[in-house]
Amino acid sequence: MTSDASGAARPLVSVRQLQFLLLAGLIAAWEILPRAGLVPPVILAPFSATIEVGFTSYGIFAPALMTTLGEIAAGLVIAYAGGGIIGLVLGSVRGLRLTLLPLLSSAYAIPFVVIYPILIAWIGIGPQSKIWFGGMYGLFPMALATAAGVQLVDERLLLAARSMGASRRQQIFEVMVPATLPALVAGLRLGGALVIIGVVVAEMLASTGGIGFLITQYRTMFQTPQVYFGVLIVLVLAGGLDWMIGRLERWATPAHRTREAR
Amino acid sequence: MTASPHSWRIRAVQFGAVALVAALWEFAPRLGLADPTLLPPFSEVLKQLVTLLSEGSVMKDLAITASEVALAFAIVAPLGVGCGLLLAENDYIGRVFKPFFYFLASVPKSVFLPAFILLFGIGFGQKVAFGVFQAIFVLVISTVAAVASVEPELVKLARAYGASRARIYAEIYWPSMLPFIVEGMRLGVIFSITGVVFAEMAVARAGMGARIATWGQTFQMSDLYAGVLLVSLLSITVNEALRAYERKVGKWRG
Amino acid sequence: MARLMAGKLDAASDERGAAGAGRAAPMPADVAVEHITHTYGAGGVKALDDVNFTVERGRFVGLVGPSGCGKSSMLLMLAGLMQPSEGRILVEGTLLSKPDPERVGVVFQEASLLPWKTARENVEFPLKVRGIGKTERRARADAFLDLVGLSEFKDRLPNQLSGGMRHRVSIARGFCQDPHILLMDEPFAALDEQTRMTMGNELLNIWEKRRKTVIFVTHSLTEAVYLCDEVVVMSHRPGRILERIEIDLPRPRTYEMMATEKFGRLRDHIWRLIRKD
Amino acid sequence: MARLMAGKLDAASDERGAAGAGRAAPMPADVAVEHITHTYGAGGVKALDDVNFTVERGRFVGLVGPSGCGKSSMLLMLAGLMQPSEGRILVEGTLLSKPDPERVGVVFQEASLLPWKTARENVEFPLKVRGIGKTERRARADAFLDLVGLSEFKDRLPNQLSGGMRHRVSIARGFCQDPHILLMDEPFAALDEQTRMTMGNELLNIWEKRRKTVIFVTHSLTEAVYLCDEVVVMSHRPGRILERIEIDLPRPRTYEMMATEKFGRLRDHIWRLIRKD
Amino acid sequence: QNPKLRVGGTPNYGPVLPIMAAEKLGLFKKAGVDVEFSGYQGGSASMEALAAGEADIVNFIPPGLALARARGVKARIISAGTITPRGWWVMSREDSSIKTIKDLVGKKVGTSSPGAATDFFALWVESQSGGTFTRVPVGGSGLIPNLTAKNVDAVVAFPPVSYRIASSGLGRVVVDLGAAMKPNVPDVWVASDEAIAKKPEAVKKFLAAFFGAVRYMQENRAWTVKFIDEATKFGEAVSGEEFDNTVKGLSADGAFKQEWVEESLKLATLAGMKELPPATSLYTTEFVPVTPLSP
Ligand SMILES: Nc1ncnc2c1ncn2[C@@H]1O[C@H](COP(=O)(O)OP(=O)(O)OP(=O)(O)O)[C@@H](O)[C@H]1O
Ligand SMILES: Nc1ncnc2c1ncn2[C@@H]1O[C@H](COP(=O)(O)OP(=O)(O)OP(=O)(O)O)[C@@H](O)[C@H]1O
Ligand SMILES: [Mg+2]
Ligand SMILES: [Mg+2]
Repeated sequence: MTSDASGAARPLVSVRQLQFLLLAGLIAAWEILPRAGLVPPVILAPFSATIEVGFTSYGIFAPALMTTLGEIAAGLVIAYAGGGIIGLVLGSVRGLRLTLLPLLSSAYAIPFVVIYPILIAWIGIGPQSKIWFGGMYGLFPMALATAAGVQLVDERLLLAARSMGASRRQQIFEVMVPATLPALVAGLRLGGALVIIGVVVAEMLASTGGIGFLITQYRTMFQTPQVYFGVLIVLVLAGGLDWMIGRLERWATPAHRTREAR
Repeated sequence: MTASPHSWRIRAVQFGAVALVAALWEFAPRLGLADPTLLPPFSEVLKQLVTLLSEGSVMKDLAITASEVALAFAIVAPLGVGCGLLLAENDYIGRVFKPFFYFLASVPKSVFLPAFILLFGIGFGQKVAFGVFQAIFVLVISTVAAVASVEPELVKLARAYGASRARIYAEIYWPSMLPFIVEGMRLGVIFSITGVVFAEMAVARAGMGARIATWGQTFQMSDLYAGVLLVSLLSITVNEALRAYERKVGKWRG
Repeated sequence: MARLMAGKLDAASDERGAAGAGRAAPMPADVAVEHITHTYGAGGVKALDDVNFTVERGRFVGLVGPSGCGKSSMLLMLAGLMQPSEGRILVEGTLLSKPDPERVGVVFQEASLLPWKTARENVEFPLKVRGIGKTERRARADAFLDLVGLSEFKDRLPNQLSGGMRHRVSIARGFCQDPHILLMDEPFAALDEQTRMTMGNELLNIWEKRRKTVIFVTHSLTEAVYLCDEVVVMSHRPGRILERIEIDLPRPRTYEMMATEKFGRLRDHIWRLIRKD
Repeated sequence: MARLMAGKLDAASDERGAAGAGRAAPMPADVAVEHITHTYGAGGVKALDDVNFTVERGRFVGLVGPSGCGKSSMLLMLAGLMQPSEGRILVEGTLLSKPDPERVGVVFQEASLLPWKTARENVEFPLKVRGIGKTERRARADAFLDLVGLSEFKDRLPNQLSGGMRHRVSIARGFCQDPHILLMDEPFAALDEQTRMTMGNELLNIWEKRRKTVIFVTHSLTEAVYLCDEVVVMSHRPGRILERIEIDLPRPRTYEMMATEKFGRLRDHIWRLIRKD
Repeated sequence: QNPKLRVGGTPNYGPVLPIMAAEKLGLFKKAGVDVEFSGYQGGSASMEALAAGEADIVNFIPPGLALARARGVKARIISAGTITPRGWWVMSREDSSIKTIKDLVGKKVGTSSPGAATDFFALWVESQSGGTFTRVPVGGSGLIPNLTAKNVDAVVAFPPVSYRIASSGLGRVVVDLGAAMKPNVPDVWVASDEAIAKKPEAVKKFLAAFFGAVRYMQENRAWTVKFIDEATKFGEAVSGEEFDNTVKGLSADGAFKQEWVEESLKLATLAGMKELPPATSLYTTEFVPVTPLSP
């Protein structure tokens, strides 16, 4: 399958060009739709107004960004470390996989975000509640993706490693992690995305600071350009995280999985 | 591997774990470990749940939410997997669009609710559309990862037998990707439910989300927990169905 | 058992068999390999170097050579699964740009079974792909599973089979595909001598009855001489053709022939060719 | 090349070799298999049925039998990778409940290489697991890769190697692991006759120099007789032991011995045992 | 075929309840208008729907409307809902040392979300307290939990949450905004300019039915308490409070004065809004006073 793709004729526009065009189109639509009155300005603010607000409200957004960034960073640690370990262990130990994994994913099915304002009665309204909420929101997908990936590991390779005396740790890092890399990366992506969402939504629902707080505040006050500037910041955060994951992915992808090898 | 002799033990352990949580929930407020006004004992919530179930109007709301979720999932499952396949298989399209998907995945979808109201109104369609929007990213990311784990040797084999693209997807990709896709779908269901409920909470004429929002606002805790429990049961049911399917089809993994 | 099966297998129609009747008359080239050179990756290993040979319709041709000399690569190209860096391959007179399973079938060096399918489903797979109905393909798969001695293991998954059993499933699958030209990459390497002999004879059987062209990679020179009309000997990497040796032993072949001087001479000749290289 | 290597390989210390000096005196049982019966899954296939045998320290023992008779299963249990349904296995006098790579090493029937590691990294792996430093393990891995004729392919990934090459990497890895008891499951099946001979001699070399106990599964009876002190012949599934045949040919073995009458007689005896079964 | 109106408000919020009562009393049918009610979680959500053309009339607060109009939402006040924020109380825990407005200085006061009505009132209270305090948005459903869990020292509660807190002994009133504030219109009925222009008759019929229900409710305590209890399941006590405070305080004919609107708009100034539109641009008196329809 992959081999015919490489044989295809060179596309008319390069990937970068097309991405640029799309982005330009998107921004143009973003600018024109509200300006032309096709979309009410309380629903979508023109792009230029959004950017302008970003510059003028720099002093408000910068500290909020720092708050949010810190919360996300801490949330990522919880999600990645906790989720990765839980996923690897639950995925590789059959008994646990059969008993606990279903419970774990069922637990995730409870829409905690719906009762978040009540949850914070217990975990408090400070940054720690955002960190925990975001962390747990991202932990589950990370764990589930990792556990699913572990099932894709070739049993024979684990057998070979065990016969050579690989410890549990070595089995994980030498066999399971490389073998489950696509799954792990997906876990990092999903988990990371949900940590960001968890933190920002938590801020939106109940907090005194952070990008999410600003988004809600500006939204209830109909200051749409500010709302979209907040969204833009979240997009940039997401982009940054994705860039890092991409780097990590390229660095860690075993050569046999690269396109050329196929 | 099949209905193994261990399965009853697994069930027992799971049942035990659930019972433990229920017991904790029951006794924490009763023993003063948790504030009973914030966390009514489990039995009270259960009682409330039974009351709700006997109320026609709540059942109607539940039915509405369930049908919104069902439709959203019926749309998003093939759509998400299809997009994921396209992104993973077509190098060009993948390189162009993957970043867009990856970025949008991390944006809290609720900020787009007004746009959804503009595009789809405030009725059934908007809930479905928002449910789709919430879930599609998870599915796409899972599918892209699942494709990466398909054994190229087996694809080569199928090609040697002249298998069409569709056939290769059905016979090689699907079984290989299954644990991953099913995991993605499970998350997908959960996110469509969250999406639908969230959209209903913001604005609705009916639906469990609207109920839950009102119960929350007016501090009707037993109703609120019962409602959340009801929605959770809905998604756990779908979850278990998917899991059963995966177990059945994925037996070969042992 | 083999005799019993042969009847069943005949049931499936075969125009080719009917058409090419006499074996004696020289047949048109079924496979023509012209100036094939193949290098893996940019500036990577040169696996094959200007390889040329033709295989006439209905011939049983062996391909032998040291490990890593490019035999499997050659088969991949013959099956249309890989394009050569240089040169071209004609199959039945036409250029092969993609796999054509009705004409060319492969039994891969590794059993390559689909782990989620039972032995039977694996054997059925090429037929399923071709859109053949459930009952017919099941009947054919079962016949060939019998042939390779796995009737008891039809419903087992590959990971519940032994190494040799997996390869036998793969052989059955190749037979079941029933192409004009069958490419086999060390199909019997994982089998004990007894099973290997039986399988070899079954293969000859199918080949004779259904007038197939077979290209057969093997490491066993005895097997090569016993089975083939001609043995192509390849050199060390990058693979070139050292010699094509006509095996002019009468058909049908018998075990007793192995003890003949001629057999020994042919075997020895190939052995020396490879050793010298 | 082999001679050259032997020196290097000796460099690694080996108490066992120093301890067990004379080969003539009967050695204590290194491996004792007692009443092993194994059934896969509940009510599934019975793979082995009351198997008993012992292997003395330093012996080279062959294990032959029809495809699917339980040879690989036996090796898995000897390596502590699978627990038998009934019976017990003693290795160097103690019960083996989990893999002990210093004592028992396995070369699997399938090459089982880690696809993301180069040939060298794969060979190094057992040493890495044991915590041996980078330079030392690299030197040892390189020596063994030379030995199997893959010095040019050290930095290749498994999917860039031919089938036979992959198996050679796997053999090198087994050698590199350097256990007291080496279990080998058809290690040479994917190799051409020439390479197979060389590898066989290298194996004998290592075995003699470093006083290993080897249990060697093969389908080639010639190979079995050529290499082994004793051949254990197993029956059709469920595997039972048909006979244990002492190969009382002198050491070192030479190619010429293959032509002797005694060699032929031994080979024939085994062949008949298997055929009859 | 009756004209259709899409009406929105927060479900179970006292001033919105007459819509359900009118439905129950068959007043909309009698007036000849089809009313389709949607529940919104907050005022601004309903305003967004109005801007998107998905709602015709919503219940909202004047300062919010001022902000929305400044952002181009074409909508106007058509009638008053309540005069002075009755039932809007700043409350602290029963055992708390906070007893007067002055005690709030330096404390944490919970509101539902930034920019919501609770937030505006908190700002007003802060301006009267002689000092400053921290406003903490905890979500509408988080007001009681966070007060109980001591995450905040006081909350700005709206009816009927305020009655629930009081009747269940979870807290007591520190400031009764209904008594403390000058007359203003804490909630009003807002219609889109389009609805005003294109279906004034329907709007009129809606208001007639709505205020008919208000009058009927105000005159029939027993019926109303039972009705509230059935609709909201708050229990007799809270429903009674709801009647005595909220329902009794509802405007009987929707009429309002410009000063009241201006008084409300001051809240927007407190929130930092600089260029307020003149109060006159925010309303139309075309529909008031309403002649209520009797069931
Ligand atoms: N994981 C498994 N589950 C169920 N049955 C199995 C499993 N592994 C092996 N078997 C069965 O056990 C028997 C012995 O298998 P084993 O792999 O030990 O044979 P073998 O002697 O190594 O054969 P070969 O020479 O073909 O490799 C076979 O009949 C096989 O079907
Ligand atoms: N995907 C690949 N990428 C790079 N090199 C490859 C690849 N596949 C094979 N090679 C190289 O091409 C040469 C020929 O390989 P091939 O598999 O055709 O050998 P072979 O004759 O089948 O050997 P064997 O008998 O060991 O199976 C080898 O040197 C191998 O290293
Ligand atoms: Mg090969
Ligand atoms: Mg085996």
